[in-house]
Amino acid sequence: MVKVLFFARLREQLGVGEITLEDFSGSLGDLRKTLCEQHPNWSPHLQRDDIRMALNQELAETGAQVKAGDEVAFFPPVTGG
Amino acid sequence: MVKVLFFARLREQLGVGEITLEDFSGSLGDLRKTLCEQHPNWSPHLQRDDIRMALNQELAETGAQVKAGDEVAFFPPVTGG
Amino acid sequence: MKAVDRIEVCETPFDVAAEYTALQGNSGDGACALFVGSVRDFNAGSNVCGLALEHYPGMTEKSLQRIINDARDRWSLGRVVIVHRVGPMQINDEIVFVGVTSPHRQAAFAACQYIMDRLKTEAPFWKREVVVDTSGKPSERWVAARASDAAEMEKWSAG
Amino acid sequence: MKAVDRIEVCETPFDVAAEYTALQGNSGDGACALFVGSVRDFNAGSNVCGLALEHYPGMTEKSLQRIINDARDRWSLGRVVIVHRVGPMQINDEIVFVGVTSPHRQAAFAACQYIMDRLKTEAPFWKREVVVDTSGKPSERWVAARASDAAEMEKWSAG
Repeated sequence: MVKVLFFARLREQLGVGEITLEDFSGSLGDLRKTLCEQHPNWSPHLQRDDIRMALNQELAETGAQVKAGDEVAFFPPVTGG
Repeated sequence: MVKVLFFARLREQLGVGEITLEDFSGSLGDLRKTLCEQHPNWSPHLQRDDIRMALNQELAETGAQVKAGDEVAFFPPVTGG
Repeated sequence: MKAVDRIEVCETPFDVAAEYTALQGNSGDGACALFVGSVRDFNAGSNVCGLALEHYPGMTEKSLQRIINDARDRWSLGRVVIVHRVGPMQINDEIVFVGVTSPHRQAAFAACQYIMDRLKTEAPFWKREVVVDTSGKPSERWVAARASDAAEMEKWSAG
Repeated sequence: MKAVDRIEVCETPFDVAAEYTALQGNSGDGACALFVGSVRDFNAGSNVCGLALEHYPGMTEKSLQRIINDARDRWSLGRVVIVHRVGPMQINDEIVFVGVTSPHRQAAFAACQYIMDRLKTEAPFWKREVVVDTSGKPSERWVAARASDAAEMEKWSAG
């Protein structure tokens, strides 16, 4: 099982803050593709160039490998400080 | 009359913090020369390259003209902050 | 020199004076640089009347710790404090506090600015602001990231 | 934006929290950069147990005002505060406080550092420290100016 989190504007656009994926294995990029296949209306939001990804609470790139028990997050550019 | 002030290490070396010069006219450089002629033992301290000068409480160079009523100061490099 | 980090994400107002006090204790550190960011009443052409900050609990603290660790690799630092507010806020409320002590003022200034620049571009916080239009009608919007913040980060890799 | 300067030379300890409060009031200024310099217990290879600061009354205030004016010519600043202690001091006592507010954090940081760099090289203050040698015998010495402080100033004219 992989936990997937969405934050800020992206969370509002998708209408959900957290989902779980059963039996997923592959890269972060594969995970995003899987989500867009399951939810075609997410694609324009989740596939934006500026969307950032984290794997186990560290910034990560599309090639990073996701395994069972991992926590993945998608979010727009940060605006704190 | 011109008021002349000395600060910090220079004040201690000359043994005086303030003197007045009657009837002086000329540049800051001339003033320093006059002081060294009046007090030959001041020369090694007052003529050091790192001694800075102020005219009426603004940093000034040797060419600045001094007139009656002015306040002149000599001091070592500053070390505040 | 004792290296001490304090990282706090808080939902209520924090006290700048108390955070400054938390930086004390290294008598070899003559320099202390601080930055405080507050909620402005104007942003991107609109009057702002309120703000809410969302964050990613867990990742936030890890991200700030990583930024501090990298700052310590670059400069000789004593104490480092980062406090960041989340949740709803009002105009003039303090959002962020960054404080750094060092034996040298250049290191303190550089590290404080470096921490802010990285926090702005990688710590997982998102601002949502309430703006009022000319008719006085309020609406909410997510604050857009600024290209200038990303550009600021580049100066740290140039050296 | 209201431009307000506060310059104070004081013979008794000052309160950093109160000085920070004095910087508040411009709700368009989201950024506040601060620097606090304190008496270190070690300098130029010796243990320091006390410090006294001499200054040039009158010229000091003029010099600090000129530095602030020049900073305001370079950056868009809100409030500026400089407080400098003079007279006898103890280890860890705060010597100098510089605080700057601005709509932009880069301007706040730059102006705060610029003010400190110029203060260090041209404001008429002189430090005399009490040091103890290895046998514990105390002696006094004037602190020597540092070439690195002059070098720091050069970066402001390079631009």
